[in-house]
Amino acid sequence: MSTLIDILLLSLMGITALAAVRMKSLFGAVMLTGIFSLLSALWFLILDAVDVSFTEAAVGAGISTVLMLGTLSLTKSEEKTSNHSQIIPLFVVFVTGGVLIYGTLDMPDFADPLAPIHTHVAPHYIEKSGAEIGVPNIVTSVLASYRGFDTLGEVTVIFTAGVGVLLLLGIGRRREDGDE
Amino acid sequence: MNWVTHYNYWIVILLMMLGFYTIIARGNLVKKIIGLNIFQTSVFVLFISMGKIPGGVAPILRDDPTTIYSNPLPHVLILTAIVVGVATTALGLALVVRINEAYGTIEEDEIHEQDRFF
Amino acid sequence: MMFFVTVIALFPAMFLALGRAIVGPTLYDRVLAVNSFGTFTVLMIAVLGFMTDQTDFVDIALTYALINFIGTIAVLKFFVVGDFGYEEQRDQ
Amino acid sequence: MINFLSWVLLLSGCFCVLISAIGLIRMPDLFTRMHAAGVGDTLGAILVIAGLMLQAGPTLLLAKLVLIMFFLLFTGPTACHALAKAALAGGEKPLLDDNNQ
Repeated sequence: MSTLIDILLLSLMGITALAAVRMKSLFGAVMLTGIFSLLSALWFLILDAVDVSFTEAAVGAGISTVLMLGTLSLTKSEEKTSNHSQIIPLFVVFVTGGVLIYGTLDMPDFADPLAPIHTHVAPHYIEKSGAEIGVPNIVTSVLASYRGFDTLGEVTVIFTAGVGVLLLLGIGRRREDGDE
Repeated sequence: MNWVTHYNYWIVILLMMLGFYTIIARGNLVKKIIGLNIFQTSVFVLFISMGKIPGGVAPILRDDPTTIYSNPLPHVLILTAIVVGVATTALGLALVVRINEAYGTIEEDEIHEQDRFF
Repeated sequence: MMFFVTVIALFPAMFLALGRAIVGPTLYDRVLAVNSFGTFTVLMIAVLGFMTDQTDFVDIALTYALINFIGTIAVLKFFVVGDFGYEEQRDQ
Repeated sequence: MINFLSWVLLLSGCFCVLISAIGLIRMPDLFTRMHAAGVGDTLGAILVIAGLMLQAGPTLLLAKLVLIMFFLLFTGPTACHALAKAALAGGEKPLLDDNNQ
């Protein structure tokens, strides 16, 4: 029953991505990226990843779309047709895709409860984290306690990116204004 | 193996191919970043779909001891990846804005054309 | 069963809204399609929560409804003003 | 009885949502599409949420569903109105009947 929902949703995602890639108007492509984020958030929700879905909706559909629209307001909004040969990129892409499809033949089935990913580390977190950390949400306890240094690294990455954006846009712009 | 149990992998590969093609074949820089986003999302979908257990519920502890929870580890990894991904997008878009200020265009061909004279 | 029927009935609506977002022709058509699509997503999340007996999903549907509205208004402001209003502040 | 009412509300909600989506794709110009999408979406969303409210029973869940319903009830028409205003300001003209011009 839920297989039908999965297949319909994944097909919608594929169609949206295809349309976003083919769209010449960059505004239209950004709008379709927003729809794509909503769809992927919906798919994460179906797969029980509540926190991921929440983040994807706020970050993907919200912040990314606004950032891209802001960029478009400062640059051009129409894509020019490229006159390059498309054969080499298509060849590379199809070879990569073919290799990956060959790789999926060995992968465990979708939602297989005996897949290796479910047997190794996760049972420990599911059984013990309630007693060890005391937070009902397992994702929170792993993110903030068991893997706290990973999150610290993540914060460092975001800080670096923020500094980069400020250096690229904020400070240079202000100095130009001061000179004029 | 039949096509229903591997359909998610095929959509992941389709998304990956679309994003990869956009990154290497399209000249427009904003389009390249859109391709990068699609590529990223394909990886997210791959990870999250591996964590699903049939009949499982979201990994938030309940009083009932017989509850089956989905695997929380991919959720943690992807939560980090999404936030890092938006930082990357913001940095890339800032670079696009600066390139547009310096060259007056966001098409790769025209940027190469102008670079040839220096 | 009734929730399943509702979810399946929402899919054609999503396909049609996606079609309008792809075809265009104006930017406003696309914004309208995205807005409708967001509403369908909110409904689908709420119904899915009831279908799988995880009623926490309703919280997420609430967030989505707000994000969708704010996103639409932000995009429209962008179309009318041409930016998000920083230029005016700098001029003053 | 409650189940039957919920079925009726959910199905009529789906019907409205589907009609609004068909209007979105079939109508000839922007403003008629906006009419179809704005009206149909809001009514359909409210009917579906009302159907869910009957299933929720008097709990905290009901309060959340009421909140969602109110948000959709207010934001749908507001977004549509803002869209129409932006489209008019952006130079889109409604399609008029030739005889009236």
